[in-house]
Amino acid sequence: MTEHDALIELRGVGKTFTRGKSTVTALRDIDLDVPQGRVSAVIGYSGAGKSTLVRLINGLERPTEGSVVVDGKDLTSLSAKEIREVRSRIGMIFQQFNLFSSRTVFGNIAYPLQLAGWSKERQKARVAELLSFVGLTDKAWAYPEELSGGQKQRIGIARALATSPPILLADEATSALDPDTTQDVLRLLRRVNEELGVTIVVITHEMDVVRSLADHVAVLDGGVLVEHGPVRDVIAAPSHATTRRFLDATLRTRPGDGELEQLRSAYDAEVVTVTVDDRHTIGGRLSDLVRRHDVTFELVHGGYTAVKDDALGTFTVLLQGDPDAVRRAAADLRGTLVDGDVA
Amino acid sequence: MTEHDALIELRGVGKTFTRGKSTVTALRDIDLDVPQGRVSAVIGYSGAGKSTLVRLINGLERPTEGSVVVDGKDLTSLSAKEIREVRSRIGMIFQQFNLFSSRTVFGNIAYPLQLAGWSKERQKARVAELLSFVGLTDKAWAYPEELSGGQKQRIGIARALATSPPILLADEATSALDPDTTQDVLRLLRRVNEELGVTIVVITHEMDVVRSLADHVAVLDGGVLVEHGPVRDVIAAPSHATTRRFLDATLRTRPGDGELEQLRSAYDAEVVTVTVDDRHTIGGRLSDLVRRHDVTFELVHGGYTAVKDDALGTFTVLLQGDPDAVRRAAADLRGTLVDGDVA
Amino acid sequence: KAVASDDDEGGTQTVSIGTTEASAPYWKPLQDLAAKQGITIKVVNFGDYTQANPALAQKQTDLNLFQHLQFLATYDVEADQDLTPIGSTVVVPLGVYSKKHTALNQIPQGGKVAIPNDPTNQARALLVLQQAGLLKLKGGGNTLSTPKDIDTGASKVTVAPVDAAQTVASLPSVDASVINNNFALDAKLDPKKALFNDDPKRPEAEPYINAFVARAEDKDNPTYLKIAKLYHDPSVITQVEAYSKGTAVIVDKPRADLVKITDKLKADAKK
Amino acid sequence: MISADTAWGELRPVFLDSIQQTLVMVSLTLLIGGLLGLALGVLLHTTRSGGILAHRPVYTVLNVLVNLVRPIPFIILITAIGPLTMKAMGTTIGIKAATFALIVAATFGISRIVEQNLVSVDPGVVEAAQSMGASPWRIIRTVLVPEALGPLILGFTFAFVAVVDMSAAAVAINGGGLGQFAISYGYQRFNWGVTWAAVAAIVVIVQVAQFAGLYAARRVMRR
Amino acid sequence: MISADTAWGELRPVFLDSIQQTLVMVSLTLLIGGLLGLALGVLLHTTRSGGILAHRPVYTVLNVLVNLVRPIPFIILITAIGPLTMKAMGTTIGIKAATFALIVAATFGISRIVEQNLVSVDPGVVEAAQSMGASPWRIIRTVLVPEALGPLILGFTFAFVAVVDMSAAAVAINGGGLGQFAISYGYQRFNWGVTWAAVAAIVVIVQVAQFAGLYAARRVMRR
Ligand SMILES: Nc1ncnc2c1ncn2[C@@H]1O[C@H](COP(=O)(O)OP(=O)(O)OP(=O)(O)O)[C@@H](O)[C@H]1O
Ligand SMILES: Nc1ncnc2c1ncn2[C@@H]1O[C@H](COP(=O)(O)OP(=O)(O)OP(=O)(O)O)[C@@H](O)[C@H]1O
Ligand code: MET
Ligand SMILES: [Mg+2]
Ligand SMILES: [Mg+2]
Repeated sequence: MTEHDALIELRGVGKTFTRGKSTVTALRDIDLDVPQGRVSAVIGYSGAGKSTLVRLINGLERPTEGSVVVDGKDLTSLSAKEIREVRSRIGMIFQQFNLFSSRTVFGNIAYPLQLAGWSKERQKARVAELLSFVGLTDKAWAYPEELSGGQKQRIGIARALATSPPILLADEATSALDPDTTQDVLRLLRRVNEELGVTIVVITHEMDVVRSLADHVAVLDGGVLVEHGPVRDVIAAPSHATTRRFLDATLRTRPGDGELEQLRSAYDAEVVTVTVDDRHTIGGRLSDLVRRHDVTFELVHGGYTAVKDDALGTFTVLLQGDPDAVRRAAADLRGTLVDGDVA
Repeated sequence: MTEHDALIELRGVGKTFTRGKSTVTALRDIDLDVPQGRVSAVIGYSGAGKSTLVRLINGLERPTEGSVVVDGKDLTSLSAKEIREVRSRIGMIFQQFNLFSSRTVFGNIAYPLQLAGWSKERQKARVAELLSFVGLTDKAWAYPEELSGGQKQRIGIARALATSPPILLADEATSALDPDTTQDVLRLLRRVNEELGVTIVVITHEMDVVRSLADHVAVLDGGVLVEHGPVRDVIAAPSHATTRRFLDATLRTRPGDGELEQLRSAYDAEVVTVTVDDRHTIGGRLSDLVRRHDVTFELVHGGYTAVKDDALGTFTVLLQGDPDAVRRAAADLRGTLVDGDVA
Repeated sequence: KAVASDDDEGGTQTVSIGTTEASAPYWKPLQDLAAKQGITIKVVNFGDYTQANPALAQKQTDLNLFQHLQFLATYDVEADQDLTPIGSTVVVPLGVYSKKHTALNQIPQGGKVAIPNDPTNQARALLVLQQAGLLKLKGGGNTLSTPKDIDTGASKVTVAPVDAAQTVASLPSVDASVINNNFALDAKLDPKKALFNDDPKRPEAEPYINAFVARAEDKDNPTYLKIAKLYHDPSVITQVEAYSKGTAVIVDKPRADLVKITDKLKADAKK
Repeated sequence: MISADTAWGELRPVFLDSIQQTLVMVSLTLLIGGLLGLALGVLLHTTRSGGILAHRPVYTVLNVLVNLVRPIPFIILITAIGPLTMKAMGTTIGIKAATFALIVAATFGISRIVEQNLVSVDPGVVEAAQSMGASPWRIIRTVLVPEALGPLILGFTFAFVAVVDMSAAAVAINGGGLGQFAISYGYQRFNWGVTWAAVAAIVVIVQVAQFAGLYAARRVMRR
Repeated sequence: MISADTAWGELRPVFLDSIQQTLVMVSLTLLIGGLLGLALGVLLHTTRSGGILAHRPVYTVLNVLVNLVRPIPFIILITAIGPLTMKAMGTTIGIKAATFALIVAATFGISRIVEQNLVSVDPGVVEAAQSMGASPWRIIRTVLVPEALGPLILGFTFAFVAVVDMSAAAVAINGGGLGQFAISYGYQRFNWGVTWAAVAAIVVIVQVAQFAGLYAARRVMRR
């Protein structure tokens, strides 16, 4: 993908960690553009290099190969002062939170504001606002070790958002959160993206996060960028095996092979898995089939999944009845619905 | 719930943290039995007291009220030596991993084996086995700070399982893991539960984990135990508002109020949300409706969710056609399916 | 077995002697002479004046040679011991030196003078300064005076007690220092350029006679007495004089006299 | 314990003066030497490779300098820096000179204590500050030092005692204080009553300091 | 530098002996005092409230004891523990007695350094070990000390230098070593050539130790 308005550009980036004689290559020849004002998600298995990737973007790690360009500036060639300048415009939510243990919750969130030279009053107001947003107003004077895992993570989020930085890097920002709070955080991230035009890079292993938040998604596998594109496209038609396994495991849209076998033998029926989006409907089609072909159907797997602003459905349908009718009905179903596919 | 074979019993347990004049009550009057050989899940919002609860079970925290009985022994009345005895039979996966930074991955996993006095050879073999299970054989000689978040978590899991303790406490054991690895871990936990009869308490905010692993679920809300029972029952008929919100947010089985309004006005149709389990089918019912009442239906929300060994479905159905027919069809649908409910 | 006198199989005897100036040149001839008589002298060096007497009292050394009778008397009284002199050696003068002034009268009113801080040398230094007319001690002072006894109203200078060795190093900071002979020599100060010296030949110098000291029960030990005598062999005395640049006054008094002086000093100290 | 012939009545004002002198000497040393030592320790920590101000030449020079000065026996150090003391304080003897020497010694000693304590700060929080664009100086002031404050306080408490101990050696240059009192009036006169009175006073001061230090450290670390 | 009249030729064997004595004295002190100090420091850390061996009376006694002994000026300590030294070593002078006194002083000093360094161990890993049923002694040996090893090594390196410095004060009891050499042959005789030769030897020893310490600490902490 090449876009004209890429805010972050990685060109041939590689990162190898060395200790003594042993080396670990965390990233290999990554070319990636992060478009301005969009939410880009990075997914991949544990150890794929996701955290390393975002750490390169704010210069916490230096690439061993290639260049990282943020906002037109090549990080590897900047002076310490210039790097700080760039960093002050990048908020980062750390996977391990990295809260200051010597500061209260208030002090943690106020820290970036102090760096930015905000007045005491403005700091107070802003921290109060953020605390109320993450639901921890009553913890303002607690210290990090007095917080639960999810509370710590929320403080990390509030701290990263404090100065409303134009770029936000979120490394597994909702991993320790319950679903409700996750939704709140995702809504907030969406809002800052839409209202303030903040460019967001989220690392996540939760497809929910990708679906409800991201415009683009990049898939890392063993340090290599194996797939990259708009979320809808990637979800609807994953091109790489890893992406597919990843999606299947998360969305569980298609029954596994074992399950299919079981269904076929149990019901002696035609099994069709169809994917529908908002331009296609499944109910109308099924109603039709029932009327026109005199078959009975059963829904045995799947359902709707929300994808950012709309929904994507995958259903596995059993068709039963007269074999001929079933064959015709199946063909019909495949013909009318998007991505009809015999599972 | 009262069971005869409760391995862990909490009776009137309360826990209040005090610092100076400020106090935080993390748990309040908890009565809970954890049945032997089963998987019990604890869910609840961030800060609900889940971690505190399991920390009470292995005596890392002392209750400020009530008693914690493990295996017939009241922890609060045991000598230090006896507590150690109990603890050596409880494996714990920590939310923040708590890996020994001075030990390699190998050393971390071998630690409990050393405590248990295993021979060097047996240690080696066991660690190798665990490492291969968590997919980190090549990281045996790495130190924790060289690991990714998910890798750390997997080491924490391997360490807790090392001695095959009869009780396992897992505090958000898969929060940092990608879906594939999560599945592997869940499968493993299930195996140790089924094959070795290990009693497991999992804390999680991922309903997937509850569904695929747990027999019982306890719901904590603001330090209070608000619901407790077999997973199927709780999921199918959550009695407490928090449980419901929790389930909705995770499973997203029911459309939100806004969404419902939108559907109603957009389609001018009857909206019915039904829940089905393996004793009831939806396809056959819908086929029937179409034939008998001459209505068209549309599936607009929901789908199937796997629950441990079977599936539970929730579907939101729009019914369109002649008003009378629709009314009758809706009544029909509600009558035949479990938990039919007008949303 | 490093210390204590042992009669070896071969009939030789080892005598350990505590001192604070092990590197002084007279030890060599003394050891040589003793060796000829079958005595091995082992020199045990102490970094400050305070430890040598306790070591002797605890039988960790057999003799010591570093102190004058005044120091000995004070120790015996304060520590309730009965160490005793068995042979005299020298009296060395205590001098007033300066880097800023070349005559006593140049020392300004309110000037500052560094003096040794160990009690006996300190008292002696005060007496020297009194003799030099730089200060006045209440009641005339004695061998146990301390800076508290200075009649400040009637004195020209104030004193700063420092480590005996530091009296030299302090010269740039003060108008004058009262410096022990051995430190002055080590520091290459010319004793002849001293602004003032107390006179070792005056009877008032008696307390400052240096002596070999032994435990009371050893006061008649022939070997020890032999060593004390060997000190006055010309080969040793030559080195003593050379070391002191001729300022040391050799003293060879009978033991009874030394004991008498010491006893008197002890009686004074007890008051 | 105090022997009858010791004019304790006479010694008392000296004793009280000594206490005051010790307090002044030690406080000044800890204040100035503490700040300089903190600065030097922070530099040692931050300029070494991997530090936020990584700079090999500066690190090497500082490291060697500290190693050069620290092992010099205090009594020799006092004399060796005499000319410097003269310039700075106008004298090489007395409490002013002693304090100067103590400050020099404390600076170098404390720098190592500081270095030792900064090492245990979680690198993650330093990264967090860096990621927000904090300057190294800012990080030192607002992250490194506060995060290590607990151990640092214990370290300074340790240094307090070491300085008290060292100040005793300042007796050589008429440094004053309880050390001098103990040695001049006690030790050198074999008067154990006086010696122990002085030591007791020192112990009380140290107990108070240690108690305050532990208390502060626990407050700061909340454990 | 060495003045013409100093018989350097004569001094050389003394100098070499002194180096050896210093090495022996310091190594023994660090070994024995180090172990005892480690034990005492661990006890201070673990017996205080909240520690894994929390025990108020023991803690209070140890804490006060350390505060009692540490501030005693070394020269006075040497004399004060004379009877003990006599019992243990059969003498109160010479290198053996000096080493004994150094060990006593080092034990108490090091205990505070150890305490200070253990404080920064993440309580989470201690809990992890506890949750596996590890005994306190086991936790000390396999968790507390290893987790704090980096700072501990730096702490012991610090103590090394402090001991070298302290050993100079042992000159008062004919303690031997480079300190005595520097003071008796150099400082007290105003022979700066000898003084600096001794100091240079000390500095070399310290540089080597510090280098080794830093290297080991970095190896252990991998940063
Ligand atoms: N040591 C402590 N001191 C004070 N308050 C504490 C302490 N530990 C926990 N708490 C508080 O107790 C409550 C429960 O914490 P707990 O860690 O049990 O939550 P949790 O359910 O595990 O949450 P999460 O899902 O976010 O991990 C929280 O409000 C937390 O702030
Ligand atoms: N400092 C380091 N030294 C050596 N290897 C490292 C270091 N940091 C990361 N790695 C390795 O680099 C690889 C990528 O790590 P990274 O943290 O980027 O993974 P990740 O995709 O974020 O995984 P997770 O989802 O588990 O957090 C891993 O194999 C990890 O072990
Ligand atoms: N040799 C010294 C002197 O006579 C002895 C002082 S008393 C220990 O000055
Ligand atoms: Mg990561
Ligand atoms: Mg928790």
